[in-house]
Amino acid sequence: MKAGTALMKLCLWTFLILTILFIFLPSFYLLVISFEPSKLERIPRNFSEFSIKWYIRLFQRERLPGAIKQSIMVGLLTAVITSFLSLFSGLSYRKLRVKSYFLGLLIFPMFVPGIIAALSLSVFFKLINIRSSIYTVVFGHVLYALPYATIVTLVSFSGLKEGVIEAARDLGANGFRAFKDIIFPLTRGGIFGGALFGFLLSLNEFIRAYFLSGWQETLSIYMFGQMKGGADPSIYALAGFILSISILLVLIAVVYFSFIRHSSHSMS
Amino acid sequence: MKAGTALMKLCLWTFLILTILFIFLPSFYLLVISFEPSKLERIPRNFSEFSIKWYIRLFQRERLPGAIKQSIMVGLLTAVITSFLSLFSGLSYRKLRVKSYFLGLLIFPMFVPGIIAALSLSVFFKLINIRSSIYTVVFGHVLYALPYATIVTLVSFSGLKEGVIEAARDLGANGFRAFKDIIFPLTRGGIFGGALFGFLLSLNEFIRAYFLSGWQETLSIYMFGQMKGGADPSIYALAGFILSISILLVLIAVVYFSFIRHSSHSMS
Amino acid sequence: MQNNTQPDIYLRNLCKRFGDIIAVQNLTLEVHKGEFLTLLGPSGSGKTTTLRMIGGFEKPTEGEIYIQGELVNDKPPNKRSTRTVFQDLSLFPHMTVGENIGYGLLFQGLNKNDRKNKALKALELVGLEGLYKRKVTTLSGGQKQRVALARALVTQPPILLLDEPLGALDEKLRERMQAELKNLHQMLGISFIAVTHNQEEALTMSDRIAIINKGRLEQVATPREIYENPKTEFVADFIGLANILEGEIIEDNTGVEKLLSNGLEYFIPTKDKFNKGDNVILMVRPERIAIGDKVKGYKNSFSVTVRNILYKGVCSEFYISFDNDQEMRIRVESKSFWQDRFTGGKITIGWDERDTVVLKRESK
Amino acid sequence: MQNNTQPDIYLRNLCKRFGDIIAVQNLTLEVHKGEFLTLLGPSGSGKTTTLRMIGGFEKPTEGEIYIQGELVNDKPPNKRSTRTVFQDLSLFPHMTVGENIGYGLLFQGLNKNDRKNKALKALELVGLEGLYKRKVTTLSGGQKQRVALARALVTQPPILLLDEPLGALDEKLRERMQAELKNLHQMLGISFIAVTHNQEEALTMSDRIAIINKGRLEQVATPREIYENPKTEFVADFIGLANILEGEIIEDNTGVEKLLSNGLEYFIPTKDKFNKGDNVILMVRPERIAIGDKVKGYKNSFSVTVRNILYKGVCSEFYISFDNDQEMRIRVESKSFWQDRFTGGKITIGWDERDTVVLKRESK
Repeated sequence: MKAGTALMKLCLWTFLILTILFIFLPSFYLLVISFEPSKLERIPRNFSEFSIKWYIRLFQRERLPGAIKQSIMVGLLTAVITSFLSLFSGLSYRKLRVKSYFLGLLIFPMFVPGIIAALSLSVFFKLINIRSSIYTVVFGHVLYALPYATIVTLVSFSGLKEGVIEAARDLGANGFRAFKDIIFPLTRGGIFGGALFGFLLSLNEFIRAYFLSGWQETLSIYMFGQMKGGADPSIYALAGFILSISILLVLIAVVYFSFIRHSSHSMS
Repeated sequence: MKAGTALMKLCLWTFLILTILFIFLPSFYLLVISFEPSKLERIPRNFSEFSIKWYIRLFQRERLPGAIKQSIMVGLLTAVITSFLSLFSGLSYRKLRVKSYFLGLLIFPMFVPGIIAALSLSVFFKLINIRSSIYTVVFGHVLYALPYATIVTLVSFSGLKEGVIEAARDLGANGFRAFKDIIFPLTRGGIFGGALFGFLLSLNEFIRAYFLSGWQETLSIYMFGQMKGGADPSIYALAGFILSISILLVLIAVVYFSFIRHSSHSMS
Repeated sequence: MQNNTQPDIYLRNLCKRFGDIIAVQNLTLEVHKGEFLTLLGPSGSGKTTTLRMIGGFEKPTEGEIYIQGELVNDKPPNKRSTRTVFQDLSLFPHMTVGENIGYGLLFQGLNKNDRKNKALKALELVGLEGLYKRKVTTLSGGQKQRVALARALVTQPPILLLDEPLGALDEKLRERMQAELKNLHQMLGISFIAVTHNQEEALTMSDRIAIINKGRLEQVATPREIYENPKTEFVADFIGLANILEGEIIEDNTGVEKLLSNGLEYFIPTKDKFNKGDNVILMVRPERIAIGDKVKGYKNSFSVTVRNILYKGVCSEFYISFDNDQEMRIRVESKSFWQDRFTGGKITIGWDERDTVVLKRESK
Repeated sequence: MQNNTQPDIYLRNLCKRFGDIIAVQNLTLEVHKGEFLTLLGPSGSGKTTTLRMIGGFEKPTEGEIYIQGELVNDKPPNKRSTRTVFQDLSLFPHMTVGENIGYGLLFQGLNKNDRKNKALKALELVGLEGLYKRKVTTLSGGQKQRVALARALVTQPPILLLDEPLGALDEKLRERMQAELKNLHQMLGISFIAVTHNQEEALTMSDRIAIINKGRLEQVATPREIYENPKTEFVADFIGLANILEGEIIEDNTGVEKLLSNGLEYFIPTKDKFNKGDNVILMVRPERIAIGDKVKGYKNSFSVTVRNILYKGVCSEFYISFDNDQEMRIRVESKSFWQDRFTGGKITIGWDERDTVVLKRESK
């Protein structure tokens, strides 16, 4: 029996470590390769083979800064709009009786393939005579990010006890003050988390941007173009650069959420 | 004061309805247009203008059935592998102390742009000499779907009380029996939910499939090719077809989850 | 309309339904100025719903709520002159003790200094000097309880509502807080309306107790009246321990009154007016039954068998049975009796017929 | 090694630390065969941790656990001959009543028919005939409680562990279940080890009580012994109500013994051997203090002021103060006294010096 439990533990841990390797190995290999893409066929043997020339070349490109700027613009707009909408969804959800149907309506876009979403939006925009621009991309991205942001927001709202709102009302606060003083401060984590999701999902999205952007190039579109051409190895440097930023953001998010978790723990 | 509350309620409901319109209008317009794409410039006026000829033409295509078959194969494999991995993650998570770091590691792929993930995997496969096939696509899709599936699984595990497992052990069950008799039946909803996520995310994914599939065409790749060419209006029929399936799946998911919610409610 | 006899709270034919479920039914109740009234009942009896309707957190389905003479059915909580101490306290977890207590003062048009001074005084009132800047999340259960009290009291409400105010505290602390609450009530002179399912708490703290069962008001009276003269079978059984016999009146009120139950005859007080043949219940408290020598002089006196004796510290509880198998519990000082000496044996018990309550049987 | 005097459970120098927190400290305790032993202590005292170590859900940091003579430190719960009734019951929500009860029988090599018969018998034992096929989620609190009991008992364990078994029930139901548990224990003749924070429950149900405070064993004895002869100040104060005076012995044990506290002299029982000048505490229970005429003959007799009287139904509680401002509580029959007659006035109180407990002062 003891041997059985130990075996099961071993199994679990092996799976866990393999899973984590499986998640990280390709990314880290790419990071390594980005310093010397010419050595693609084998693992670099020592540091002298590393080179940062591809990184330097990267930032001498003409179209790249524009694409990065577009992506950030679209990402920020998406984040702001998404977090507002998901906040309102969170507020409505509290009052609603048919919660699971409402949730079903809200998460519907998660189940629509990106290409179909892109197609239906571009057709729709044509119908109401709106020309492609970064704003149509933002529209597409909000539609894409909203379910995820809403779920994050709803999770933080689920930790909000009706009692504290009633207490505020009891002490003389009207609906708005109760929101400002109590609801918002206590769900801030989820609302900002939703915004972060919006930003990241927008930044990483390709297919909707591709069909909705018109002539405006986002980072994803730029990279897609570069990779299809298969021309310049500085694409690896760009990938390594973005990967580093992703890792940094995840670290920040983990620390932030473990802080939230911690402080909400000490609440109960 | 009463007027203020009423105003706020009105605001909330307006936002809610607008949000839901915003989510559904484009999709439904696409569904309508799919019956008569030649009328793209305006809303169909009456049913006589509708036509299903594009739907019929759709299934006379040569490459389409193959692409659908590939997509379903990839989706099913992804679903099975993803739900197994996320089940193990869920089991390990229970035992872990550094929960938020573990979670951070697991959801890392959510923050990696699809293009970068595709690039790093294709480079990685080249390194270990694996040729592109639907299995490399499955690998990429598991990596993509795992964070989402894991979150769904963890949510269902969070409803699992340590006490019932201890009770089973106390009554004579070893670790495996406790899993089989207690843990699995009580988290089944989340595990199947994770599988559903894996399947849907895989079905809808384009960019990883594009770079990892070699000569095997999935539905997304087929559609991307068709749309870029801009040739045949039966693409709208295909989109309408897929959209109908998505709506159906969402309905099933909502009913299923509201059932789970209901039965778990009556538990407490 | 303002006069001294006007009740602070007047509930008239109050009803509350949630869908098919009737939570409160036709409840009429007055709370006098400065009174400590407790709503007491089993869980699910509608007592909390009633308190929440007074506070403004639930809307009555029917009936009216008057607070200090004013109809408030449609007023939100922030427009009522009640303050609530919630069952789970509902402190604001993101604020300090001072911010929690000061929150209600924000809506009274005071400047920052006045607010702080008032909050400090309220802290002193509940015995928490020096905790003004502490995070509420770092307080102990008893301290949180006091902060919730201070937060409600600092705004000087004429009526304080308390929803199971001591439910979360452990035995020793609860008892201390009971005394403190009662003192606070006497000091402030405002009306307290509390909800509890704990009878001892209700008996100890209240001026009057309203017993609620299945959404209906069973009796409202002083603790002594409730305990010694319950008006319904439910009240008799719910409050304290009660030995209840069912029987029939066998002598009418012309002479001595007697009750026949399952073959045995019991004397009952003549003040109760029943007629021969009435179906009644007789209630006698375990602590009013004497045993051994003390029985002398009581008309009700029986020889019974001791089934079991439970030692309870303060007292011992005898489980006895009559010759007709009717069972009773008796409480006696634990000092003078010993388990092994009595169990299984015969003893004499008895009680003064004036210590019994006789009620008409309720049709079930 | 199997013999009649071997304890069912033997804990030797048991310690449990969670990181820096010491939950259980050097605890040594024997549970006799067939005994009902209750671990009683305030929340956080380590009583539940101790029970969980016996059940196999926590590993001791130090010390040994013997169950029926066998060292079980490293055995998982399913290899121990204990069964547990959990605080939150932990019924399997996806199973019927019958499946819940039959679950433990799956591991005893019985066929389907035997399992069903045993489960049905266990249901009968706890008075739930006919609920075999019900979903456990549809049961009331008391029924769930009984199913949890039946599930643990059906496997006929020699030792039953109960973690706050009645914590979730309301007052009336809890009292009934206390009696039922005690009956069940007597009927089955197996060892029961219960954890509770409710003193009345412990006094009523247990053969012996182990008082635990801050992870240490304070005293283990019969309920009567614990209540009437507490061995430490903590036990005296924790169990029941206690009036505690601090003072100094002023006559040594050659003649009559006296204690001086804050200017007043009190007689103490001569059986306690203290020396002149010892710092001691004196404890007297509120219900052992007499008032009025009944004081006659007691050496300890004082004129005191009544500060407050609380009506508690069963009794009335007098808050009194001595001339030196020392305060005490007294419990008297509520029948004979009236709030308005006494409050603020002087009365005479007194007690038999044999009703006091004198303990050496603990250095704090």
